[in-house]
Amino acid sequence: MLVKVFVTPREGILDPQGRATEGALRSLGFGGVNSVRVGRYIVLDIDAPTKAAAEEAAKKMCEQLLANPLIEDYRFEVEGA
Amino acid sequence: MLVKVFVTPREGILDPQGRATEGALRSLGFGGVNSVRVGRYIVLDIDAPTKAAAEEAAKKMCEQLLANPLIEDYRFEVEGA
Amino acid sequence: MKWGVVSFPGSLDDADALYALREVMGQDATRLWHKDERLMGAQCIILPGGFSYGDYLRCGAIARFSPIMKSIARFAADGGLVIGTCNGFQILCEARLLPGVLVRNRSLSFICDRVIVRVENARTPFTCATRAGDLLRLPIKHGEGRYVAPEDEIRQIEERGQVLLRYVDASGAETDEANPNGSMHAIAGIANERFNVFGLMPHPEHAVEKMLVGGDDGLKLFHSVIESVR
Amino acid sequence: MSAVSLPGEPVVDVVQARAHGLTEGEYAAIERCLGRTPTFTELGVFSVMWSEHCSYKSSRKHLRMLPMRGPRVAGGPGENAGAIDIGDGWVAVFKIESHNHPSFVEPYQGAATGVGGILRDIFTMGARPIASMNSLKFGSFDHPRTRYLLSGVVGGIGGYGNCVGVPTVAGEVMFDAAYNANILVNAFCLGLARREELQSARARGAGNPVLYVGSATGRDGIHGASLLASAEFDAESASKRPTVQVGDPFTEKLLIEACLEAMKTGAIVAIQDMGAAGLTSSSSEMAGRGGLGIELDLDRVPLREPGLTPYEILLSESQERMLLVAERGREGELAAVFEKWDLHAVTVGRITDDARWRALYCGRVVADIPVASLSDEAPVYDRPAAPPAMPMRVRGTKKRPVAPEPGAALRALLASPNICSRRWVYRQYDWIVQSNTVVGPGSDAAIVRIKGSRRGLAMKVDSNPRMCAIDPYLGAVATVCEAARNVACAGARPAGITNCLNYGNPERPEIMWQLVRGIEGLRDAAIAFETPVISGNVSLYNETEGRAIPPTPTIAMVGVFEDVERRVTQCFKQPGDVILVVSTAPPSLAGSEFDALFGTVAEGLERIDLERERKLIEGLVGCAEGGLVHSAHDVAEGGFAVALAEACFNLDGIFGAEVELALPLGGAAEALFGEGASTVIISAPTDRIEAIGTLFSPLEIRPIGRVSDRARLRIDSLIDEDVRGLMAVYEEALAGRLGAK
Ligand SMILES: Nc1ncnc2c1ncn2[C@@H]1O[C@H](COP(=O)(O)OP(=O)(O)O)[C@@H](O)[C@H]1O
Ligand SMILES: [Mg+2]
Repeated sequence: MLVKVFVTPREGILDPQGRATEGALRSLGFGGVNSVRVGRYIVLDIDAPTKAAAEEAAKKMCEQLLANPLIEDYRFEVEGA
Repeated sequence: MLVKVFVTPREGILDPQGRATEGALRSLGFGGVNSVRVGRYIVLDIDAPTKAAAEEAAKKMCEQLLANPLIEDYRFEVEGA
Repeated sequence: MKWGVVSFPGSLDDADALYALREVMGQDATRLWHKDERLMGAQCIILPGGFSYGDYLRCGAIARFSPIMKSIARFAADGGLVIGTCNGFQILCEARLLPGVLVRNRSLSFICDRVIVRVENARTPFTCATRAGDLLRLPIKHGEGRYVAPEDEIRQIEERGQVLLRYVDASGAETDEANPNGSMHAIAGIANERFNVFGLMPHPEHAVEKMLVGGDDGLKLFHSVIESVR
Repeated sequence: MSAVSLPGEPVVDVVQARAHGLTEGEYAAIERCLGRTPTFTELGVFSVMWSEHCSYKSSRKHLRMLPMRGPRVAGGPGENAGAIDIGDGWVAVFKIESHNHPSFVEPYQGAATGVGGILRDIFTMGARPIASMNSLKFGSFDHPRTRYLLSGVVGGIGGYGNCVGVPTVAGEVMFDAAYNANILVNAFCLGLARREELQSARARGAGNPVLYVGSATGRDGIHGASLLASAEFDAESASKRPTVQVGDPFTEKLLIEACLEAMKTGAIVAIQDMGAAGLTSSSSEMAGRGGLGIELDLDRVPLREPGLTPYEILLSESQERMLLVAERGREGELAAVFEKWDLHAVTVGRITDDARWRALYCGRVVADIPVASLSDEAPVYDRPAAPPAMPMRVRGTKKRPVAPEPGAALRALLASPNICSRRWVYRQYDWIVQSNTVVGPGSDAAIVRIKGSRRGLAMKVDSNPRMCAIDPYLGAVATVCEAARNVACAGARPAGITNCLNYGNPERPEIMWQLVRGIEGLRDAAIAFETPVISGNVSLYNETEGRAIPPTPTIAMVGVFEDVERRVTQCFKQPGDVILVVSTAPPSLAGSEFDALFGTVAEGLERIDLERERKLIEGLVGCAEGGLVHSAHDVAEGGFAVALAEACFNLDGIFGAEVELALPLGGAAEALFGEGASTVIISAPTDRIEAIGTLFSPLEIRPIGRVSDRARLRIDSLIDEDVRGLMAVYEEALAGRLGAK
């Protein structure tokens, strides 16, 4: 099954990369950019008997490895099968 | 409007980060992990008169800055308004 | 005394730490392999700098799960001395053996330079051979050394005197320019609540010989540990 | 035995050969040495092995004139990198290589994989890489792409080098409009080995297994966009072919440790990295050197994705891969070492005694070629060379007809991207790791110590395209002189050279002439300094829309210290010291940074008297060994005034200089800002003047002033500047222009 994980910097936690990207976009002449947050997008192909099982596994993976709860929020979607 | 950009390593391009994450998940005892690709997830809040305009802008931003067309593919979704 | 230096895949400064301890300070130091769980009777364990697992995903996030880390967590829980420099610091944070986390430098680029740090708390096993207020000139080399933690946590850390080293300028003053990576409160090194686990971004193991670019101010930190143990 | 094309593969004929970049003559030669039409796979193999990049067909004849042997040379010519004996049983293995085009296409990955490639050339020799340098040429600073390329390249060099734990200790950066459409990225690496531990890439022992270790093979860097058009069968796989290779420094680090450990078992007979033309070149070259044959079983090659054709497997340039020949029966021993480092060694073939290079795929022989025809018998050309009607000049746009007054000119030069501090660059490189760096970036040459010995090495990479543009011979000589001088100023005795020859299209007689004259200059200077050229690399076709880069031979010089405590650095240390100048010839504004900035009409170059250059080097080394001087600094870009200012920039306490040159008002520019000549600025206690003089004789040493503790730099009544002000200009120029902190 296809698991898509979205990891984003916690609200309130500084996001230098986002700020730099914002600046770069402005200097490229893009107007009306209010905010930019840069996070990670992780696509996993895993075997799981059921969607529920896949979600179970994805949650564990995020909590243990894929995201750092101190500074990051995560969200995931399970597709297919 | 909210623009969500998903940047992933191009098909056929080496993804060392994905490989390392895959290995780590295995050694953490997660079975049945077939593949992992690690990319970037960028969330922008931009002003745009219409959804079409926002999409127009998002495409430009991806091509000019947010993704490296030589080694990355990108996809985006526009929400709100 | 007996030291243990851990080698993870991608560790770089492990060899340098071993060289500093053995050849320069005449200490008894062994290399600890990440797949191993034995700590070989080490009295102080060093998690070295480098790019464990390529620093992929997040610095230290993968190394944290190595077999040896279980033993080290137990060792620390029993009050054993643990020092993490640079990547080692990042690993200790990821492993929650130290509060907070290290993120991309403010400049977003890797920085290799010599900085000045001020000793904030000299009543710890890692700083007892120094005096509070002492200035040390130490090398840094990292892309992700910006220390961040929730404000309330930082406040507690400060109150308990867990901040051991702070970036300052040549006059000993805290200035924005003197803070190379934008760390909160200019924090360069912190200890845990029990003061037996110490993490710092500067590299004392690269500051043990006058002849080399790093100078030798790092010796003071190693000597502190040696004194505290005897 | 004959070989077969696979179903669906394009027909092989002259047209297909041309699409592969082979000439009709070359195609005929291929048919001759096979006695038949090549299979599609064989055609691909020949096309890469006979390419300029792999075969050196345009330069080989001329490279033979370089002095490659000498008492210190401990191996090299013919191997992956050269080695010189540095005493106490140690050898230094080093080489420089270009990664120009990939870095122009994708600066970060291009530069990163360039570093990775040169590292493998070094540790494949059995040497642990201990220091890196790089030479970078970008377009004019104001060119729209320059900043992007600069930060990408510097980021890539740091990203890779820092992660493998090899310090980047020196380099050079130049900006010039001549490189707008073709930047240069030359990467140098030096490794250390015990003499008896040197490894070879010469296959031995028919029946010995061939092992593959490292990253799996993907479709990276397979050549020939042109040919793909003609090959429908892989139009689809072609679309999957990345045009850019991504480096994995983490795997490289594991390879370094694992290979060095595996070598200690003694079970490795031969080993070579898979560089250009990957599996094909490494396998055929190892077999070729041993006069043996090799058979590859392509079904066993680890693949990153399914469905690669034999053609793709053989031509892939995926990074971080090594090929080695093991002693029969000891594969297990080696596999165990690699497993320890989470790497898998796979047996993909064996050495044969029939001197043929054979590739099998699904039970079919897809290539069967005489080994020699892939290496030694590759074509060699003696291309016509002729000087151009008019010498080409690299020129800055004429800013003003007349230069500003000396003080302003000095400040302008110190702020020039070609002269100002490179701190913004080397701050992004780890120059500390491995605990050997005695002098890092920011001085004339970098210095590393050799652990467990008193010895040390000094190294510097230099180039001088502007002089080469005026006179490719003198320019090359001057470049070697500068590199030697940088090393000798540090107090080390120049011991060996590696070089990277960056030129345009050799099929044009004037480019070929530049190349030949450049090699002649390198030869003459190398002979004069008794510094053998132990390795190198040639990068041709550096041109865009018919406009070639200026001839750019990049020279890396390595010098040896018997006692590294005898080192010298470039900045003043003692107020009251006398400032001495030693020079081999009068300076000239031709091709100088001053010329580029202010567009003065510069005359031709002074001829270079190599005997006097040798004396200068001898004198510098003598002064260091005798501990006679407090500082020595080479006069390079920006001339005397800039070098004098740099000597005042001592980070642990700024000094000043009081200098009397008795220059004529007006025509002082030559003396203050001229380049070309070999000139050094020395500071020493007054009572040493005589001793120093004898060491340099017959060169004359000129006392021109004193080091002062007042932070002012004064030359006659022409220049009187505050050193801190100058230093601020020098330090902040690059970061300032890049809008970074
Ligand atoms: N790309 C680079 N990487 C590392 N160090 C560099 C680089 N470019 C310049 N440097 C350092 O900056 C200093 C000045 O460089 P350069 O002008 O080439 O020296 P020189 O004038 O003696 O030839 C040297 O110490 C050199 O090693
Ligand atoms: Mg130079």
